[in-house]
Amino acid sequence: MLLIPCPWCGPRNEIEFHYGGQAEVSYPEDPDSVSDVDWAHFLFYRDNPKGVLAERWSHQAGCRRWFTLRRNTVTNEIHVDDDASQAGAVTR
Amino acid sequence: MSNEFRLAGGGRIDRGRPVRFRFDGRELQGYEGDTLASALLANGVHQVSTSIKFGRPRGITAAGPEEPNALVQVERPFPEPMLTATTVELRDGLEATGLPGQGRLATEPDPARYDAMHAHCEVLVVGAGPAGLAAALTAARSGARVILADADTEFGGSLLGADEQLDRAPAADWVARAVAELGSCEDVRMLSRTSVFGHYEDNYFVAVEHRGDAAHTRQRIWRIRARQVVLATGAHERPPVFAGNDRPGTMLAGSARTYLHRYGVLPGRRAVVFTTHDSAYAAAIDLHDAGVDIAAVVDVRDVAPAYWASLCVERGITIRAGATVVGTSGTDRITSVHLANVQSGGMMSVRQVVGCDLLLVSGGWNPAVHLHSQGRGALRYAEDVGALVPGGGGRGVRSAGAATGAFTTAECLRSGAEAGRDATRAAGYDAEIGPLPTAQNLPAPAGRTAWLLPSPADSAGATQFVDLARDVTVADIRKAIGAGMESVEHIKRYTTIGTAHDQGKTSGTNSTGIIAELLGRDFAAIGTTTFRAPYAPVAFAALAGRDRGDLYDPVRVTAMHDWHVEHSAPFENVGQWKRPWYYPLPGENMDTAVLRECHAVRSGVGMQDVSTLGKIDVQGPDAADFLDLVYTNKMSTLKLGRIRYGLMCTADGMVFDDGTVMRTGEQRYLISTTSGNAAGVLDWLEDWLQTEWTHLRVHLTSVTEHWATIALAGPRSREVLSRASDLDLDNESFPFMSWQDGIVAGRRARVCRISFSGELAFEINVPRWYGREVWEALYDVGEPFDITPYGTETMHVLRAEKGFPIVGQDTDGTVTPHDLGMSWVVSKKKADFLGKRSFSRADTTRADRKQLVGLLPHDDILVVPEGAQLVGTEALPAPPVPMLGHVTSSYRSAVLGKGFSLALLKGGRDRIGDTVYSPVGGRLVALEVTEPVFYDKEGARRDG
Amino acid sequence: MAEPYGDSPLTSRADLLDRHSVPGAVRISEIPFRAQIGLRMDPKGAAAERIGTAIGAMPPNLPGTAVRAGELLALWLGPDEWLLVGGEGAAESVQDTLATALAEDHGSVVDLSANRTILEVSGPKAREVLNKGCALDLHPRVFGADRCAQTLLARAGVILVCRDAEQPSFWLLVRSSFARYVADWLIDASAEYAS
Amino acid sequence: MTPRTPGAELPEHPDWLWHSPEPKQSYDVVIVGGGGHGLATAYYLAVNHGITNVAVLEGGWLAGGNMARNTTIIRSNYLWDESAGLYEHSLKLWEGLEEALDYPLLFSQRGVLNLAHSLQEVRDSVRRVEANKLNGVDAEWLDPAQVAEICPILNTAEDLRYPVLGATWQPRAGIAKHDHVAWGFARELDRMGVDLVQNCQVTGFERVGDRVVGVTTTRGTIRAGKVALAAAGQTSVLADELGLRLPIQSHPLQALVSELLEPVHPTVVMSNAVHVYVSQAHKGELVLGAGIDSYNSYGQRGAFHTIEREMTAAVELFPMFSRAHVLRTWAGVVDVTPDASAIMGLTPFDGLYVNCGWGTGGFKATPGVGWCYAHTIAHDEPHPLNAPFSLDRFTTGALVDEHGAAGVAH
Ligand SMILES: Cc1cc2nc3c(=O)[nH]c(=O)nc-3n(C[C@H](O)[C@H](O)[C@H](O)COP(=O)(O)OP(=O)(O)OC[C@H]3O[C@@H](n4cnc5c(N)ncnc54)[C@H](O)[C@@H]3O)c2cc1C
Ligand SMILES: NC(=O)c1ccc[n+]([C@@H]2O[C@H](COP(=O)([O-])OP(=O)(O)OC[C@H]3O[C@@H](n4cnc5c(N)ncnc54)[C@H](O)[C@@H]3O)[C@@H](O)[C@H]2O)c1
Ligand SMILES: Cc1cc2nc3c(=O)[nH]c(=O)nc-3n(C[C@H](O)[C@H](O)[C@H](O)COP(=O)(O)O)c2cc1C
Ligand SMILES: [Zn+2]
Repeated sequence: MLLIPCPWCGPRNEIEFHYGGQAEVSYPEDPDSVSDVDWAHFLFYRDNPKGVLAERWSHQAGCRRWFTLRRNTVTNEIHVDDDASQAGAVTR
Repeated sequence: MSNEFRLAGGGRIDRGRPVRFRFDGRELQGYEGDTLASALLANGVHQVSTSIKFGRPRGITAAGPEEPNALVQVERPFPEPMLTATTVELRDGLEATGLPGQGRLATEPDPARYDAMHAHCEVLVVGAGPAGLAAALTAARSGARVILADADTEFGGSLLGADEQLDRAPAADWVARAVAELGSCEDVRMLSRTSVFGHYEDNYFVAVEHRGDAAHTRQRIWRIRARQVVLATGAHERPPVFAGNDRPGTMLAGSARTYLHRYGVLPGRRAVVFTTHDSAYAAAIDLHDAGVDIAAVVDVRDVAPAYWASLCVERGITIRAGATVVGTSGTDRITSVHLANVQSGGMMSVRQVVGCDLLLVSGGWNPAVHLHSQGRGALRYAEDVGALVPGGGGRGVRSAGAATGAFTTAECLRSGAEAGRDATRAAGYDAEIGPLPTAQNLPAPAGRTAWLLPSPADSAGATQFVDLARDVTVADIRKAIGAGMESVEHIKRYTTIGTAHDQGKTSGTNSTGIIAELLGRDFAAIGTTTFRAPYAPVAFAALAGRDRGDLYDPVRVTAMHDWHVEHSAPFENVGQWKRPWYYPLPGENMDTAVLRECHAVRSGVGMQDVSTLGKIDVQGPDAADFLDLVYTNKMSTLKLGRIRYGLMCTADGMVFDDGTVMRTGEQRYLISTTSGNAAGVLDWLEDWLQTEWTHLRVHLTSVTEHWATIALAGPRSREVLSRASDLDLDNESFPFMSWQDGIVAGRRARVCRISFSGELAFEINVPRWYGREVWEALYDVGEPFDITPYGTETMHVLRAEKGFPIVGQDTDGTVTPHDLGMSWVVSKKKADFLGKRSFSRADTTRADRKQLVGLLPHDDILVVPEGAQLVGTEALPAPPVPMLGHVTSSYRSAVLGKGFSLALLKGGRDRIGDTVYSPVGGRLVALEVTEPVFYDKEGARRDG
Repeated sequence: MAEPYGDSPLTSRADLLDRHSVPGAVRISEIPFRAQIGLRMDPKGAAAERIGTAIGAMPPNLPGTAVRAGELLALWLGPDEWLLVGGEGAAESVQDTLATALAEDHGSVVDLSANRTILEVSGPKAREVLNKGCALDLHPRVFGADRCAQTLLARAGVILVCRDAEQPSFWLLVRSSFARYVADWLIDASAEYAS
Repeated sequence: MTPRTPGAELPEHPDWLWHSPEPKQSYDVVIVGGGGHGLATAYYLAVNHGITNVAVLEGGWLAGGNMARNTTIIRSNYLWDESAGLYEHSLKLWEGLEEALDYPLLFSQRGVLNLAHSLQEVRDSVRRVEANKLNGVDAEWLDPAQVAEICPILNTAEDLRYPVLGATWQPRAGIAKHDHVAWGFARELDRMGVDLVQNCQVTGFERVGDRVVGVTTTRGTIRAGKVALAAAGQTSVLADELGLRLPIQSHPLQALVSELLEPVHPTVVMSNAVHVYVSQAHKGELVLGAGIDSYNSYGQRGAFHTIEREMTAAVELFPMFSRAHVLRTWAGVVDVTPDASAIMGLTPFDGLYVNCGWGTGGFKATPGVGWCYAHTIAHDEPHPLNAPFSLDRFTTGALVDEHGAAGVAH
């Protein structure tokens, strides 16, 4: 049961959250001009590193806000940004 | 002959409270405070069961959860499989039998209750021996919140099973004082009988509290989140591995001490003590002083430890240094041990047989590093301990006491206090180590690690048991290595070593040592198998807790639920919701009830509870733009007061949800979702809004449960509603796909003209607390029209007759709006919307995609089962048979007078008019492919 | 005057809750029909000031807190989201006040009065009962009076408000369809104190 | 007390299994990953294609990945033709595998029940059964009474929160002893001269242009005519070395066992809706699993609430399990694809082949994978059975979506 730091509500148990996978995958500016291959990458391909991953979580059972955090996928250690204002910033 | 091995005094049992119990059919007696094992020993019973593979007699070897041998099945008060006699508390009426391998589950329902409790603390201390108590006291005195958990029935740990002095008084006195002080601290929670069995991320620990069969809650799972943790879990004594080491009567030396001091039991009359370690001498001395004849202390080391040797000499106890046990005799119980001298080269000389009924053994101690390791803490092989000790690396977790390889009480107290202080400080509290009790000045115990002991009679090791629980011997390890295995993990799996109930608590270190020795490698190079939760077995039911029966998952009900129950509706589970399925009248089955309900809606009027549909309030200057992005069709052009059907796709172009969109204000909409997907849609929309289209000023609010919603459907619905409402309901003033606010049955309501049945229909929304009242009022005013409540089944038939697909039933995540024949709902004008780009991928543009069509069986009375497959030929070829699609919805239609279906069919729209076939009940039936709309194709009926 | 109401989600459980409350340990009861208004707005915007003035106190900006504003209790639900709880029948006037104060600024005011009902759990064992299903640290130092949180109780989402830390008393705002489940769960979790 | 000896009825392992050779400098084929798939592939390369100058490189101990930690369910009743083709081929191979390997695999065709708990699950189940029959896969739809007959300890009461409305039944499905399978392959491979190199972690690739010609490892560089990836949950890490992105995500999947119990559970029961699956292994332990943990992880461990929820479902469905004990929990690292189907075939690099994405259900495919992957490697072209499982389906959109319809994952 990870203890996930919601930038708003503070640390809460993992079960209150919804995992959203890799962060910073943005919707193509103009999908129509994107090749089939690139579109497939947007839809289906996500980083899967063994190590630190910047990922999206939503505090589903709490404030319902999405946020980004960095977590080590081997140790589950969460790297909370020193800059608190950054933590609240949302990216896809 | 009861309790002939029980001393007249001493121990922590309550002699005033005798307890009767049965073991293997024998009526026996013990005392409150006994374990089943101590009571059996008091009655002279050593053999508890036979072994799993070889059927050899097996006895009690330990006094705690590390017991590998003494497995019992509890029969009463309630059957429970595979417990260790050493951890079963003696209770009046307890019945148990010895268990030779496999446990037995009860066939009757378990009457007990189980639950869970969350707890938080600054410092969690696991284990309440001297180290744990010292840690807890240090932390508690700082004012920090402390949880102290111990698996045992009493706090004190090893101190309860020894006769050590603290502050020149029995150690138990200090324990009592420590416990009293802790008990007086407001923020200290003391959990005895609580085994901490799992260590998870961020100091999340799970424990099981055994509250007893009589308690309201038999077992409770504690879910503990701790800032800092001290693991003071002690150590398990390690049995040496020698020929015949499994004979009942063979017991860990420290455990024998525990039986003596804690339970007032003499585990035998004449004992041989066999050791590689100093700690066994204390057992020899204590047992001697209690009246046991110590036939010899056999020490594999060339020189006996001076301090202990002198105590033995004082008592006339013979020490055989440089000797080893090479075999044992006895059938149900050990009768003698065979000794030999060991020369340094391993050569044997001078053999001797010594009669005894007890063989006490010690091969040193294994620190209980399980919880430390579960939390990814590193382990290090400590040469002097001959076992793994914590090697750092835990986050906010410290070990103390014997768990670190500290084996004197003084050291344990000090390391516990230090760990307690450091943990408390790390948790942000001021802590100092207070005065600690003075322990006796005993020499630090030392030992020699000896993995493989020589045994001329059994040089292969066939009777040298490493894992008693799994009957694994040195010979088995040799065989695994002989088969080519070198990894401890392979050898574990080949031999099953360490995989029993005890998870190798007494065998793990030995097996690594033996493997290392056989392979000629270092212990550290071989390492250990992985420590995994649970530390000790936990009952399934304890983990299931309160989430059972009706509480297994929330039952969600609407405002009208009780009315449906009163009108005998069976319910369909839709997600967590209960929805009325149909309303059978006396004598009706589902088919006849549904036909009647359908008929009522098509020819008169019906009413349905549709409160479960998801409803989301969408507000903001950019609400229209947002909806244009998430629906396939255009919503921004929707006029105030009007309603539009909408479809949502995921970005891969597959249908995700559908519903209606009402424009309720200049910048405000109310959208509906399918019942099962309401939360999913809201999350999905929030996701895009918050993380992608952050420039859009839109707020989403779920209002699903604010409203109760009643559908009135059928040609006479207008008449019914007009009798209960002030609204002008004719087609001009209240056209199809519009909404109005008005009064219905005396309550303010929002009425929509939408129809899922194709008939004239209204949906009436009132705040939930008026739901039942308005429902009943409509039912009453509808009475003259024979108003008929209908359930989800009828709703499905009616919508299928109209060819309206249900997301999730007529789609399966591989279906586009075009496949559904709903291109009309896919905007060609909008620059973009979710799913659009995917419609131009190679696979989504294929002409032979599966498309939604209707099917009419040639045989009028047939209703093809939902899920039936479709093929193109009149006769079935040999498999694999090419399949064309499948039936997604299928019902008997009251208006058609026959069965009909919806199906997804390859190139379906081009096949309209063709015949396809479906295997049904062993034959192939012919079906005509039709348009998916079966009824009122022109849509004339919706206006009444 | 408040309108007469129909059935609250727990009308049919009222007796049961009463019977299963354990004097001296835990009391569970429904507080039905309270006005509950959802408010969304930019807390830094001008509208926030106007709303603060209109209702008598600024809706709290500190996560997890509740503020009493006149007759209202304003619960922080998210960085731009609040739930205002008022007396029976107040929904309309509260909405009007908020909508007027919001004026043309981006924000939303939604009547959610029937969306949730309120369960009050009080008594010396209240915290313990709640902690059987709620993972939050409810120690008075951590979750004192006027703390609120959206979280889980067993398998249901709830808004938990500490009304009184000394004489422990909590509100659970529960969605209507889950109310019976939560009530049944509380009854089950309190049963041990009756024996 | 009659001594029961549940251990004794199990077959003894052979006295010889495999060597631990030093890796040679070069091989015709190097297989990365010594799990079931890697071993089976090497086996069929040798047996079907006569290629034996092969090394299987295993970073840790042989078959210590998901092969050592799966719940051993074998079935072929998948929905789509593509899946049914591959899994049924595999099941047929299972039926002759014990003999082929001359090793007791404890392959037990005790049948698998997939429960349906909602009307939609009933529809999906019937759909799958009908498709299975037409694909030549044995399958039946059973009503609750028939389910109870096959598995009497299952709670088929109507008042269950999510009652059992029926089940699909595949009689030829079952379980096998995972370790024995790996060791059976390994023994044959060792006999045929294939090098099984353990503690040999592949760290990168040797390339000439777009051709992969070898691997770098913790035991030196090894040249190879062809390199075949069979690294399950670790595949992304390897592919990253080549800048090759794959549509897989690695998640923890947990399992657990009880103590040894007298035989109570005659078959295999899987429930997707309440998320639990259970069988009783030969020694007598109940083996249970559930769904993946939500987030990516290479940690070989999961969260405890997953286990607690799984126990809730287990006790609801099998009230008798109430006082059984959890003895051990563990997790593997499973490679999950967007459509819950595997990826097997060619890559943009010459001489590099990929097999991954088996997620929570690749044990049953072990011999089938070996057969098809060996063909793909030997002929530089996919076998017809694995052609639909190419990487480019994600570009064209021709997914083999086993989520919605087939539901059950394992
Ligand atoms: C808990 C659990 C339950 C499951 N239940 C079932 C089930 O009931 N039925 C079913 O069909 N399937 C099941 N599965 C899935 C199944 O186990 C896997 O799909 C299958 O084992 C994967 O193939 P494999 O055996 O080759 O993988 P693995 O055994 O994981 O093999 C991959 C090997 O590659 C090695 N490796 C990785 N990287 C490198 C490198 N760089 N260099 C060298 N070696 C490397 C790894 O160490 C590993 O040994 C389950 C999985 C888990 C975790
Ligand atoms: N003479 C020797 O060689 C020798 C060897 C070992 C220990 N000892 C003595 O034993 C004592 C060790 O003190 P200590 O405090 O380190 O250990 P301890 O053995 O006194 O106490 C450990 C306590 O931890 C509990 N425990 C262990 N695992 C647990 C779990 N997972 N959950 C809940 N409870 C758990 C046990 O029930 C036990 O009460 C000292 O007095 C020491 O002298 C002596
Ligand atoms: C089918 C199966 C049955 C198992 N039975 C047992 C068992 O009876 N006892 C046991 O301790 N472990 C058992 N295990 C689990 C292994 O001990 C081990 O946990 C698993 O292989 C994962 O390895 P690891 O825990 O070393 O990482 C079993 C595993 C599987 C896959
Ligand atoms: Zn939050």
